[in-house]
Amino acid sequence: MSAPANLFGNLRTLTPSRVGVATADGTAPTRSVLDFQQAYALARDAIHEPLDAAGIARAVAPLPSRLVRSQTPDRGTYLRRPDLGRRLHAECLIDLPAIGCDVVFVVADGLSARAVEQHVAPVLKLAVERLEGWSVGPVVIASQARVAIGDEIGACLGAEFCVVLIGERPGLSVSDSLGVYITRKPAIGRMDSDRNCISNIHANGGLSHAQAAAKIAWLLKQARKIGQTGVTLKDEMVEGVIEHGAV
Amino acid sequence: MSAPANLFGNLRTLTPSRVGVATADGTAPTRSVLDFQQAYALARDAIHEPLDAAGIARAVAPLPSRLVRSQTPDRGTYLRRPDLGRRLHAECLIDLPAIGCDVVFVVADGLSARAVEQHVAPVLKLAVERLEGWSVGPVVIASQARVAIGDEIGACLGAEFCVVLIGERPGLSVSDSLGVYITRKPAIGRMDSDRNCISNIHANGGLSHAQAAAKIAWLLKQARKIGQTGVTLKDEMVEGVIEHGAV
Amino acid sequence: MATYRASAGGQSYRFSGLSSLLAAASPRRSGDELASLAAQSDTERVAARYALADLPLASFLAENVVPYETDEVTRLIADTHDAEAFAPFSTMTVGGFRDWLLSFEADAHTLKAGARGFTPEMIAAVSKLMRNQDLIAVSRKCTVISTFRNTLGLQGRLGTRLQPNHPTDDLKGIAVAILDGLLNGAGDAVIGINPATDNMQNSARLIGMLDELRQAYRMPTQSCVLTHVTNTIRLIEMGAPVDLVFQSVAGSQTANEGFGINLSILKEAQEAALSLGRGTVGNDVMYFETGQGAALSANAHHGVDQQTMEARAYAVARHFQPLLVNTVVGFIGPEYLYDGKQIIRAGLEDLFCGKLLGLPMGCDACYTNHSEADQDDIDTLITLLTVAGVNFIITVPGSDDVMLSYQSASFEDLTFLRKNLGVRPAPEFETWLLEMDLIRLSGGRALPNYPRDRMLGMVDAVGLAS
Amino acid sequence: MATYRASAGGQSYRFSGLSSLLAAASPRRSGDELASLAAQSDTERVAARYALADLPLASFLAENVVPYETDEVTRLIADTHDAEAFAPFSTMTVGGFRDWLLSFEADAHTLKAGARGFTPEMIAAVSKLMRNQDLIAVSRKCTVISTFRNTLGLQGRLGTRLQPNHPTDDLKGIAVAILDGLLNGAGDAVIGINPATDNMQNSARLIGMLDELRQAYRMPTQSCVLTHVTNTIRLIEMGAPVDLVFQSVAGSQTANEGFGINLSILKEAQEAALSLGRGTVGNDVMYFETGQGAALSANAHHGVDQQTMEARAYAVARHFQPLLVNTVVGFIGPEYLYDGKQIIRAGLEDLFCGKLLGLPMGCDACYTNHSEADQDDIDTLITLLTVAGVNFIITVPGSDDVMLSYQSASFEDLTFLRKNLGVRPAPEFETWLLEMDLIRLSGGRALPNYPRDRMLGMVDAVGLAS
Ligand code: B12
Ligand code: B12
Repeated sequence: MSAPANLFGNLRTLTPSRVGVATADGTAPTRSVLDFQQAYALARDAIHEPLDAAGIARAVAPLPSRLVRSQTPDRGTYLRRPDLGRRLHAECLIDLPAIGCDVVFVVADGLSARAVEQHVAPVLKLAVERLEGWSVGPVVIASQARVAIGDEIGACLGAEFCVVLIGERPGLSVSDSLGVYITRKPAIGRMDSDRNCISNIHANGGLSHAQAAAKIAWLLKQARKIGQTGVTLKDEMVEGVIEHGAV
Repeated sequence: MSAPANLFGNLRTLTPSRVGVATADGTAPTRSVLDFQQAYALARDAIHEPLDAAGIARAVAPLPSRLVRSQTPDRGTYLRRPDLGRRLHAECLIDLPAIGCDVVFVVADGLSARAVEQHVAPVLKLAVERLEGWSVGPVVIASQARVAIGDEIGACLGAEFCVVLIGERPGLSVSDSLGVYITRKPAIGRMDSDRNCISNIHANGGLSHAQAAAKIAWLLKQARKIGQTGVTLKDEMVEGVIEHGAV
Repeated sequence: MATYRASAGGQSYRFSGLSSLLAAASPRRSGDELASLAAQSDTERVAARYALADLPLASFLAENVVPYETDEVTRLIADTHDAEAFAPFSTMTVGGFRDWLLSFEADAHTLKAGARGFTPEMIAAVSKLMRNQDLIAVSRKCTVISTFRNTLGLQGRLGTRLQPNHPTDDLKGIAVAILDGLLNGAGDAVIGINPATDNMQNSARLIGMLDELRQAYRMPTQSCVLTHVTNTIRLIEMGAPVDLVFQSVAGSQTANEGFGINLSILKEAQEAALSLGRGTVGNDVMYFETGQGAALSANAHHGVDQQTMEARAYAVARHFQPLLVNTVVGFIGPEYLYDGKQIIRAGLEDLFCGKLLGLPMGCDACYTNHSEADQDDIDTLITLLTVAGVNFIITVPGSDDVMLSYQSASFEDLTFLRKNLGVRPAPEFETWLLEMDLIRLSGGRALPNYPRDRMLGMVDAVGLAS
Repeated sequence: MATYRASAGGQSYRFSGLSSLLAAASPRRSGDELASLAAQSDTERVAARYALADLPLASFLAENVVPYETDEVTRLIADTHDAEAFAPFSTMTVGGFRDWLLSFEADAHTLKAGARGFTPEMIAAVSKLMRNQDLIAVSRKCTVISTFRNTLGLQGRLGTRLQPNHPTDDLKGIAVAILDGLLNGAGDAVIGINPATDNMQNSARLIGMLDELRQAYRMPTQSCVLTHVTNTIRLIEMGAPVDLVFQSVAGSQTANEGFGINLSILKEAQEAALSLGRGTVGNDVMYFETGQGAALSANAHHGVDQQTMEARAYAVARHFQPLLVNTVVGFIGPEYLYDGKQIIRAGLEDLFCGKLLGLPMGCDACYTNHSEADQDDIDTLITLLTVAGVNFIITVPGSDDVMLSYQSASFEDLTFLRKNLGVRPAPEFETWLLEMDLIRLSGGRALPNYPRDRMLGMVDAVGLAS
């Protein structure tokens, strides 16, 4: 190992980033190249893992849940046809009657079923706890789904707010990162500018379950106050500043 | 058009090559780039055209023929699995009894069914005419086949010589070029060094049917004389020097 | 809407409207297939190119691919078109334009003179007739210089964005990544953080930290926190030391609305940043990112192929005299650019279109783990881009962005490019690197450790400041 | 046969024997899949690379991938191994070797000194741990010079084979193609015809024509008719003016037998050509072509992956001090290299392996119409190869070889490379081109027509001579 790499030794613990890779000659050493390739192989595998929807349903209980799927027939198609991943399969509509509620939580596999399995249940539980007085619809667990599937689901159920918890694309350092997308008056055709996002919920130096839940609740309450989600709803939550420390 | 391109005008007729392409600035003009791409699209189509084996059988009549196929299930597999294209499908063996003959002609689609359809019948007819006194086996028409399938066919039939007429890979300027491969004592496991080859039989400035037939006959006769095909059989045919002229 | 006809391979084809002609002439691409716009066969594709080659460039002034009435990007393109600059090209066909671009006549000077006469659609069109080498050769001839605290885009120079993202925006974590980049000589284009959260206070803190570091080490470069433009406007109002305003932009009004922006918001932001007068060498204050597929993803592509939409995004960008524009070429996923080949091609197209339209064009040579690409493709693309004279590339520690979850070029890749293609950093930044003993101009052996030791303090300093 | 173990992604794998380890460590490739040798998953591939990285280079001296007893190529490799040259590397692992190759210590001098100490298997092994950029960076550092009537392989130079094939070997047709190449400044590596027929008289005629042309125009280059080596031996006996002896070679004795050759035939041919003493600057008289897949195609790969077999072919080549060696990288078809990505990678691997083993390595950057590649991939590959310091590339009129039916680089591509990467022809040939007014060193505007007019006579002359 070359000197600068050693110097980085202690600093490396401050970030999950691949810092201090370069040798004294400025190139990436064999070890780091192979570690990178290993991470790559694993990330690619993660994308194809199927969602255990029934398991999620059990995990979120006692909250009631519904299992739905998008119009995507398989994973290969899912990757190439986001349009299909945004729409409910026709046969699922019947399970989503217009009950009306303040908020519906939609759990979507997205690009990482693992993220959903690791983080959804605790985040959901903590968030619901903070939403006292809100009527919460059934948790809708959607397979082969994209963020925008929440628009159709929320509209069907007649929810004022839709909160989609979705597996973000796996990276080399974390393949179970959860993202949250909050949309007021969900309806087919909503734009991303109509939503707010909370990202990087995971245990490898990301946002904790409690932090995520707190932010979901803050954003929902603020959104209700100003009657808006999206770019006009600014995250000015003071506790929102994340505590800093070791990773 | 730039000056040097014009200068090439007359010379271009001397070769099917894409000569004189460069503009005065040394780059390929749009027209030639698109012509190239058109030719590319056509060549790629040619590879996938299926062989009309029955049509070939009619065309080579009154010579008797047998239709066989390789172990390749489809064209996609054919391209990736030359090993399968070299072997007869088991169900075809019964059609190839050990009759014994001096020479068997095998017609194989190879990479260009079009070449086979355009050139096999006349070349075969002219070649057989020149082989007076030779016992000629049935013409075996093989689909999804490679050169080496002739080894198995020839061995089954007990032929002393096997002459495979096969579609060469389509290029941008000619997609119906026929190749001929001659092997003495055909048997599974023969190497390419055991064969002789005649290539580029086509009408776009290539070898004529008559020339090809003459060379087949010359090589067969010489091979019988020295008891060998392959690198030790040299093409010293004097008429083999092709007449030169306009393309 | 005009109808275009052409034949190829003995078949004749018709294309109704410029949009379908442009789409059919595009190289095969998953995004256009997703949008059902792609040619159905290679021969149809060639036919479309023949038709396109014969089309006068002026046709693009006569027919809009997105309606003028309902789209402010189209209006921007039409209303700011410089007829005088276009005059020399007014009788050329698209095919003739390609030949001209490849000729000796097209040089840094004539290309610059033409830029405001070219519309994005013209440039997208001609790119569809070009091979990879044509895109490289023409991009290389085209020089676009932009300035803030240093001079970017000079010939023989390659800038880098140092991208030190962290999953929770931890200041020390970010400082370590910045240190790593600087030790490898990266960061002249910008030190730019994508904040993990949208929290305003958090962004303010990041901006403050970047500015402190820059001043402490007297770095002749600029910083940026890539939050939403409306946030940055507020941050400027709050008095944050903002160098550059960042925003993602796309090629139609609707797509931009999907990003929560429009031209007047961008104008407002530019004016706010200009008012701070923080540039020293110059005052190009905008930083834009684009990428094929964004418009289609927002269902805001108006039946136009993704590469033409991308070029239209450049028309948005150039209106605001940016310091930096980069396509994030393989960032979204396989639904728009399926594999390494499509990403490489798109990267070269984007560079070409951006530069010809007069943008200081960079590229984030990248891919996601759900597309069929790997680091070999990035090696290939950054080499080609550097030959093609890209203004800057994105670099992240070890190629792995731990927050955005995708792979790009690394700091080591920059060393590879400098060693093997002889490119150098922006001159002001180069002087600083030399002063700090962080690079050796000759290439040469490894550097001594003392400058590195000296800079390690950076991370501690950040700890104290926060 | 040793067993190697490693784990990746939480799974452990074992590989029995060097061959299966090397194969599993190879990048995904259709040929290795055809041979049922490829890794079954990406994690298995990485595991194999970890194992390979820890393997001492010396292991390759202890275990032969093809048996010594039955294979003369293995015997050649083992018996000519230079232990002294290997000494500095004798304690390195394959992974450590990669790091050394990328270090400043590895330069033209040390690489040259090591070449005879490296076996093809060592070099193939280390290439499997390298990214595209590593292959480029190391190839570029490695200089191999060869000479006949000019000097090939100097830094900053790019040679070209001018390949003027014709479907019936028509002399005038060939002359037109040669003229075209010369007008574009191609042909310093060799003017080399693949004869359509194997007819002896025909080859003699072609050799005569090439020699006449060369003398008439005093071209400081060499010619070659690429017929079978046994034919060339006879032609030399017949008194034909043979400059270079050509032959395709492969990496095992059986594969070479499939080509109708063995080492003693090659020796005989080399001696015959040397006896003619036709070189002026030097006397490297052999020209070899290789290409991944040839051994497998002949079922002569002995369970070894195709890239390692390819490197073994280089051991055959280097024994005969060649002027030229080139991989014909995408020539055979998709069963060995499926698409542009595999072809590009293989091209870089072959260049790297060839150069490190001490060969004057060129590349025919090419593809067939049944593989998934196109001219964009060739643009990409020739750009990368030139950055990587390839000794020469193949050029054919308009990229289209009308006899061999495949596509390669064109004469115009050479102009692209010269303009954009600053590479120049072999010095003797460059002087001649300047004298003939066929190039301008500065790049600059188009050349006047008179030198071209003067050279048009070439084609008529050929008509008279025949
Ligand atoms: C891919 C991506 C994009 C793509 C989206 C297009 C597409 N088809 O995917 C592009 C490049 C266009 C993009 C743009 C922007 N993005 Co974005 N993006 C991502 C990324 C890397 C992955 C998202 C993902 O995996 N989604 C899961 C898949 C399965 O779901 P999907 O339905 O296919 O994806 C949808 C959402 O991802 C959504 N989306 C993407 N980005 C954003 C941002 C916001 C604020 C919202 C509400 C929605 C949204 O667009 C997709 C299509 O509808 C995340 C980072 C991460 N690690 O997750 C950042 C991220 C979500 N984006 C972010 C930002 C800030 C933006 C921009 C606002 C930047 C800007 N200043 O303009 C813009 C505009 C977004 C908008 N309003 O449309 C931030 C959000 C921060 C926050 N907490 O609010 C993130 C977390 C990255 C970051 N930290 O900078 N983005
Ligand atoms: C591909 C090819 C090769 C490949 C073959 C490997 C493979 N798997 O395909 C490689 C690069 C290894 C090769 C090598 C040689 N080839 Co070659 N090759 C061709 C090419 C371009 C296409 C053949 C084709 O499409 N076949 C049809 C497909 C469908 O059948 P296949 O079963 O897949 O292919 C088999 C045959 O093509 C055979 N084969 C290939 N070349 C040769 C050459 C001879 C003499 C023989 C007997 C067989 C043979 O190998 C393949 C596998 O068994 C032709 C030119 C053309 N336009 O056809 C030249 C061509 C056939 N080859 C030629 C020559 C001279 C050679 C060499 C002898 C050169 C040399 N001096 O070493 C060597 C050695 C050949 C041998 N004895 O093995 C000449 C033959 C001239 C003649 N009339 O005899 C041709 C016509 C090209 C030329 N004019 O230079 N070749």
